[in-house]
Amino acid sequence: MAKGSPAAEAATPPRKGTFDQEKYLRFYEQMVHIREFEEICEPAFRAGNHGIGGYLHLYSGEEAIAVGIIGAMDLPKGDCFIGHYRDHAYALAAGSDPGQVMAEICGKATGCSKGKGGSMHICDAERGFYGGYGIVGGNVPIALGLGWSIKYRGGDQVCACFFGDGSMNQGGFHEALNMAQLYKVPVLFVLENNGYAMGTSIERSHANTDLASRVESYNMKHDTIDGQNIFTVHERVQEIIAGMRKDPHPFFLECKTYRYHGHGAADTQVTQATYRTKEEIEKWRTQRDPILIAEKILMEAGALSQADRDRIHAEAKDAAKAALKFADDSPNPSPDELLKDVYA
Amino acid sequence: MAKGSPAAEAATPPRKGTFDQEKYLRFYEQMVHIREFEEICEPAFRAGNHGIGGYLHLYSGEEAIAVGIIGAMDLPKGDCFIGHYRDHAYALAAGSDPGQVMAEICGKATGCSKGKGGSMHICDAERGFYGGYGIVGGNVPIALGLGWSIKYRGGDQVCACFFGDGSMNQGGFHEALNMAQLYKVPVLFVLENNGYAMGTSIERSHANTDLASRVESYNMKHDTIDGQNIFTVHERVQEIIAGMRKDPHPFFLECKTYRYHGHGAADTQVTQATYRTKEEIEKWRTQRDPILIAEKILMEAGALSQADRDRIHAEAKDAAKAALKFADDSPNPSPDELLKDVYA
Amino acid sequence: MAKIRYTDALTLALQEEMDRDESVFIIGEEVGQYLGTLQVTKGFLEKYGKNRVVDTPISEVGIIGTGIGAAMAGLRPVCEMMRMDFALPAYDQIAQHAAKIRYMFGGQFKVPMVIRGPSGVVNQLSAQHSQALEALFCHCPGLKVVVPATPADAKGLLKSAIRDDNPVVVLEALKIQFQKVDWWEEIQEGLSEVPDDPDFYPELGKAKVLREGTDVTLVGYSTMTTTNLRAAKLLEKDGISAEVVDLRTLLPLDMATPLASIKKTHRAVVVQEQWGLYGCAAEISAQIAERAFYDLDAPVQRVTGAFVPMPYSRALETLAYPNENDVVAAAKRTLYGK
Amino acid sequence: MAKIRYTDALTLALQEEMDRDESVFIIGEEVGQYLGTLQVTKGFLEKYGKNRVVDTPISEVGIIGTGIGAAMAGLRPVCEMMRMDFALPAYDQIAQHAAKIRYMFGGQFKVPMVIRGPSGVVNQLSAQHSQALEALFCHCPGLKVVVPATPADAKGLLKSAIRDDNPVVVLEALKIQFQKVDWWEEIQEGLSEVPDDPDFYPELGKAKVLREGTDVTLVGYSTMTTTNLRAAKLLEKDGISAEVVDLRTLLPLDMATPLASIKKTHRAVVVQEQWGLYGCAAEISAQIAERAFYDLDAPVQRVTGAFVPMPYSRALETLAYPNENDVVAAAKRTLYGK
Ligand SMILES: Cc1ncc(C[n+]2csc(CCOP(=O)(O)OP(=O)(O)O)c2C)c(N)n1
Ligand SMILES: Cc1ncc(C[n+]2csc(CCOP(=O)(O)OP(=O)(O)O)c2C)c(N)n1
Ligand SMILES: [Mg+2]
Ligand SMILES: [Mg+2]
Repeated sequence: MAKGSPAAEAATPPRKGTFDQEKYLRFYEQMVHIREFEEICEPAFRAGNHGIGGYLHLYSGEEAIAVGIIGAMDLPKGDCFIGHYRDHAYALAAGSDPGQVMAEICGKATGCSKGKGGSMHICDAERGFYGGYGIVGGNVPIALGLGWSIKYRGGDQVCACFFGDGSMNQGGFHEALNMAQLYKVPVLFVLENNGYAMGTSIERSHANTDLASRVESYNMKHDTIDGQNIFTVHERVQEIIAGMRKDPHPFFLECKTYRYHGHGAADTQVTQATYRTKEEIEKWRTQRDPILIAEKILMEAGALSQADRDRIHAEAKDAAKAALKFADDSPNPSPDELLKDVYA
Repeated sequence: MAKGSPAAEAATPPRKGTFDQEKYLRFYEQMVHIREFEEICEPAFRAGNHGIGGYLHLYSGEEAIAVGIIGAMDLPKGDCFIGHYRDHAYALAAGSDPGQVMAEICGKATGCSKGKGGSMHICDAERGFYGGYGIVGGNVPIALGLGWSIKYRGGDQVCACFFGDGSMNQGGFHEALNMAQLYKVPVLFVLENNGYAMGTSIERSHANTDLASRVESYNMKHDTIDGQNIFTVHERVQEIIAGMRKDPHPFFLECKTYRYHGHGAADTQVTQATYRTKEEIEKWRTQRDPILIAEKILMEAGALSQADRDRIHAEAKDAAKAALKFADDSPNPSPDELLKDVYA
Repeated sequence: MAKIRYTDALTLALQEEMDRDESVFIIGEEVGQYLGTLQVTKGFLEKYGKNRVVDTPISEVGIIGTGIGAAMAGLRPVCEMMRMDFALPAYDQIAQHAAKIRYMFGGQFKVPMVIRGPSGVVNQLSAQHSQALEALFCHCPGLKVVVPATPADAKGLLKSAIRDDNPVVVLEALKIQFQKVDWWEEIQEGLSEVPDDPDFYPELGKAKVLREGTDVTLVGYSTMTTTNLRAAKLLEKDGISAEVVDLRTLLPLDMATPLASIKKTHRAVVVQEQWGLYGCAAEISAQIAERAFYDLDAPVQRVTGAFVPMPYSRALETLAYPNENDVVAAAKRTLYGK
Repeated sequence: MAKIRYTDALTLALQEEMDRDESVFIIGEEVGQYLGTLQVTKGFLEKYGKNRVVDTPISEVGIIGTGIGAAMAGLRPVCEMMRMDFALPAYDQIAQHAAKIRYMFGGQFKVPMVIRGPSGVVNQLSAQHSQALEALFCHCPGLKVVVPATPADAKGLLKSAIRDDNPVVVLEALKIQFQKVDWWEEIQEGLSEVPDDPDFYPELGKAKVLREGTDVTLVGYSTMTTTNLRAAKLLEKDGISAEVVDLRTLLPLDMATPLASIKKTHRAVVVQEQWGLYGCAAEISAQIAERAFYDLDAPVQRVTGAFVPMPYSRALETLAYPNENDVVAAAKRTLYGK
């Protein structure tokens, strides 16, 4: 039995049928690692002595999406993905080195973007991660191009594009979705609907709050799922991707989710109070947490023991600390880096 | 009986019930005047000696839309409208002086925009015409602002915004429509769906070819009507506007229509052949012409005699010639106009 | 005269103008319920209501479009960009529409709107969020571009912008917005002083000599004006008397003030925060050389940011950004050559 | 060497590169079935098929985004803007994404794409369609900006742009695209000559002296290079020997070539089609004065368009646009003062 609150238990439907225990254990582990990674970023930012500046957007609460979806991709085969600024988890889910990701967040020379990008601009070309972007909606037209290149070459790969609910109110999003459908490019558009764009709720910003239905405007296939349950996410995405490989087309997948932290580091308790209650956060944390939900299912299936659970959590904490230490021990970019990489 | 082709007769449903004969006769007259105005522009452009340059987008075939809709507005009360570059008819339908409109097209000092705007940038502030714009989709966000100002002041006026099917693939269009619905601004979005954006058909550019349905993405009320029948257009718009006055909200009205001429003066017979057939044009001209359709109904109702018809056409031809003569007789803008009107 | 911070000056300006004129309203992301991303509009929603403090979706094109249309219809919208960088998705509305409407319709319409928001390099926001984009707005006939460097101008020029009958872009210097009163006073006494008079609003397009000097003229705007004032202090220690000209408005551009100064000093340094090539300092440097050719005793020196997208790492960011030592060095080059 | 028109040179360049490299494709409005708005891609759809000649909706953000993503994934997209003015709705994709991706991801990606289209004032297209927007692209580190003035460069530089591993904006001079061979030859013999060699592509960032002279240097690019050549002929009649420097690429900017010329002539006129303030000529003028201060015998003269949105009426348009007489007058000012 999971150690989640009774509420979490109630909210998790009993799991029917068998599943690939090894895979889901790995997903579970990844989610825990991502959580601990994010949770160490926050105090490191506040401490002020790790080189972290700018904004800092944490993924805690949304882990099942990145893990379930990137885990369904065949990266060695050339599948690829692209994200927005809340992007640490995308890299970690793809197996990027946590030290390099943390070093990037700390602006170090050993960072995945050599310290030039920071938290918002993580990437990993080798693993098909085309980067995190800071302009809301800015990555969506680029995803269209990534998908186009697959179609151009006649491959059966797919591209996933992660973005938030706020992106759907950017004009470029709509241009891209229309073209994606028109050209039948294999892009999986993944809406991380966490209910808010910064301090603005869906209700206050979308005239139509059934966000997935908005892509009917493009005749695009779509679905809405519980983004908190890794089983739901992964299984549905596997189906979708299989369909996309057979017959290239875009797909719009809305994942309902929630972010635990403020929008970014500047979104304090005080500012958060202008748009959401502590109770709401608490409810999601205890009843809809992706890690607790997975834990419960895995334990019920006998795939995870309490001891394993504790070990995984401890290892994840250590890994996060090690990543931060790696970053701390890394040098700043050397001054001659300033003028490099402007042009190829 | 109208002198239209038998096909036109077949396509025009018999008119049931009574109607305001005087009003529709005026509309008919306006449509004929607009047609003759547009038809004289074309040879004047080719002649090359009237000062007409740039692009020249003619409205022939689409007259019932501008006339039926602007005719439903209460301009003295503060209703207003805004259009795209195919804009001569908007001004003429609102009662702007044809001489000033033609003078603008000819780049003369007496033009409605002092010769600084040209064919694409006709306007008439006094009559609530906020101008024609050359950037596809560029006028739509501005219409949102016009509507906003009505709401801001608590008035019951409405604003009409005219645009083509091509506009719907511009991102800004989507931002504006979402906000219009969110704020419930009284803007009537009028889609002139003439089947093509330049040489690109709807089918080749919209993943969803049912264009009006696309605004369900914004929960916006919408309707699709025959844009060739002035009775249909005007009656439907009267209803819509009455509703908007009572309870401010946006509305999306798709008017199916057709343009007879090339997209602009540069779209020759040769280039038109890449995207449409002569037969298609001919079919619309003979079977779906807004003037012929109105003529038939008015004649059947006894509101228009053959003699009146002929007189109206002759007068319209003369009026167009007079407008061109006025333009020809008008001076060029004086050199000191160059630097004026950049700033207020 | 009260001594206040730059950010409070912005708040005051908006408040006074909204109190004065019912046609002024604010529209933008998080300006209302969230109390403003930088709290500039804190308390506004409560005070002025939803009609005049308008929260929007993340739709910059829609925000600017609303502003243009409302302005044409006689209102005075103030469009807040959460950061000025986010004006770029709406650049077409600004450059092709707001700026040109008056001219292309032969003067039939006015577009009295303000587009304002924080601008410039600050705190490792990196490439997409850390730039000073004034050059893009300055190259648009029909716009005015305002770059306040001091609390007084943050208040005064924003008020002038709101009262102006043209589209005015106000780039607010985020790097110095939250500096305390002491910080300002340390650079120069009186620098944080802001006129109380709600009807005081300076004319747009007038530069100002903030510090008099005889040996070299330091020309700048926005954050670089404070940098220049600091540099002038450093130069003073070396016995060099620097005059500091704050341009305040880049469009219209008042060159008479810097040219008059240079007539006296015969030497000029032009300083700009943003990367150099094709930036605003180029226009200023060019005009100085073209118009004060016979006054100049040495080539104009330009001090600008590095020609790179802003790097994230503090170590690199610092290098990309001009500081008072760079200005001092440039001033000395005008005096002693390389 | 064949003598051909500018527009045919563009077609040739695209054709040769598409023949050479399968990863090159063209995407834009009306490039395929309609045979190209200006027929530059006439016959391409038939020859290369739908995959490589892609008609799009009127969605510039989508077009540029497709280009960026495809380029990151290793293709070589050529994004056609029907007119370069229409790049503005997509300005954010260009300036915030294409230009910055390489840097902000620490060099992990290349973005080898071309954004090209007709630019400049022509035939009463008026405010929203008649401008030369190069300054907006030049102010973006990470982009290259190419402004071919001659048929040879229209071919050569477009080829170089396609082969370049960076995002390159190519502004094609619509005003002279359709000029006949004779027109070119009349201005200067050999001006319409285009190398046949499909593997000839000049290095980006090299200016060229198109006509030698000793008294004054005329610096320009795009349409203004032909204007300068005409002006040089007129000046010759008055016994003034003008050297004409064609910049060819504005980013990177080769100042060595004009500076070397000015070292000889001691006088410079910088000419630009677009309105003046904060335009590219400002950077060039500033650099000349800063770097050739001791070479200059007279202030640099800038000749530019009027600072107004382009008016429609031919009578006003002509006044807004610089011509060879303006250049002649400016050259004389450098020689004889006002
Ligand atoms: C064009 C643009 N406008 C505004 C911003 C500022 N901004 C950054 S993130 C954000 C909220 C986005 O919310 P959402 O898309 O729902 O993603 P989430 O943060 O919830 O994951 C805003 C307003 C921006 N980066 N880009
Ligand atoms: C942003 C932008 N892209 C491209 C163009 C060029 N252009 C002008 S009109 C037009 C076709 C528009 O078609 P539609 O909206 O259907 O209106 P219609 O001409 O059919 O009335 C195009 C592509 C433009 N003016 N603006
Ligand atoms: Mg969100
Ligand atoms: Mg159309």
